[in-house]
Amino acid sequence: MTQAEASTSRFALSDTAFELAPLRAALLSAQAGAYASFEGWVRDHHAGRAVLGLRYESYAELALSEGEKVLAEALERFAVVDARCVHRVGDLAIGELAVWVGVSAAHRDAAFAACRYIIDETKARVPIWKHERYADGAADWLHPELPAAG
Amino acid sequence: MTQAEASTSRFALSDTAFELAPLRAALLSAQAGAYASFEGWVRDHHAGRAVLGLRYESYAELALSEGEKVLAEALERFAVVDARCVHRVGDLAIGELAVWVGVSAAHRDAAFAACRYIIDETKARVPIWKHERYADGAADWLHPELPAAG
Amino acid sequence: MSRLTVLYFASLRDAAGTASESVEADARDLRGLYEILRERHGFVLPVERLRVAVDGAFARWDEAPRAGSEVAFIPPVSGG
Amino acid sequence: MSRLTVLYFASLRDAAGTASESVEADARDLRGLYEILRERHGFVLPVERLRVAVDGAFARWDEAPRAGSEVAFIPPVSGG
Repeated sequence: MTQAEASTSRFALSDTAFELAPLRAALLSAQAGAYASFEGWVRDHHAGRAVLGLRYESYAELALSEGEKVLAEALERFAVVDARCVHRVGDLAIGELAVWVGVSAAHRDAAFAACRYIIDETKARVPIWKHERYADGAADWLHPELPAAG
Repeated sequence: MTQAEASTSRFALSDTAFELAPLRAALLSAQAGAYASFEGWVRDHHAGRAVLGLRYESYAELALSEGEKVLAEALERFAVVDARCVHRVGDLAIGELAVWVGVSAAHRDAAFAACRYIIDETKARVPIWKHERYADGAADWLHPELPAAG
Repeated sequence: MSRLTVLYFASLRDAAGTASESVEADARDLRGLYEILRERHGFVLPVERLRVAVDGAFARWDEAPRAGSEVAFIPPVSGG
Repeated sequence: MSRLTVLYFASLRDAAGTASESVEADARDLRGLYEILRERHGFVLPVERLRVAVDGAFARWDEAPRAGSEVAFIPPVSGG
């Protein structure tokens, strides 16, 4: 993700670790009294199995357009000032940041609701897949029957 | 707020601007897959009036104990890993950070719910008062009939 | 009669012109103490909109004032 | 018969052993195309659990395969 891409789109994919401070700063606004954010971190366990690390793969073209759609829907449904989402792709270690959502709004109801909407819809619709490596030597693509609870 | 205070208590008051990165970093955990945070920023308007800036005053002794109680309740009610809250006191300009809440959890339901609980209860119960200065020259303490919507 | 310290915050402090004062509390309970001080300082807020704390912990309005204690009247809060 | 490109992701790519291939699509619709490729590569996922995209946009399973288009079969996603 380059700075230019970040400034022209609300949803981005990043194949390297990214800084949160500039993403948050881009949402600062004198009209906004509330800011809600969500981060997904790589956990050391999943469904009872010890996880060593994971890889995210995306269908980038469709992920970017579907992600933008999710953000546009959030801006339309909730009284927010602005919102952004960045999702990592590639190899991630335990504890690494996998996804970040930030929303600014006049009031906290809208900030929380939009933030929740964006992470829920991103997990449910945006073509990104998680490949987990387990401590027992196995590795698997996650293709949940229903959107993941994490 | 000193580092020592921050590490031994979950709720803190700060009479100067504070850095978010170390607060967030203190909540990082290999067991946590979700992190929700909320920030309150000083808005340029309130109830239709232009706001120039504000001051937060607290009854520090009671604010700290009541704030800790709110955080302890959140940890008991929701399946979270850890949670923190820092509230500014003193003079703040438009756009400045007034309050920060951070919550880490295995799953996002608990992270969002606990984050919301902490900011709602803090606004409703912790003895901190906002004094707003308006563009029309007036200034007022806010003593809401009901907890503020912001 | 018991001498105690009263703390004022926010609009109560502005109205009282002081953040704290030492008072002779000749009231049966904390509610009565507030009514006396409300009349003295012209506080606008009725007791129903306040909470009361004694020595740094929330207390009940029907508690008797204790000599040497620190009583705080807590106007509706507006943090966040 | 129309020649088009098929993209595979995640477990479908592992099963197919390739991220994309050029195929002769002699199927009436995209559902039929998937069933042919499922049999060829031994895909485990039934069509009901997939979505389909054509040229970078979600499409309907009853659309006819278009020559020169890029068709992607989207397994259940697991981002976040």
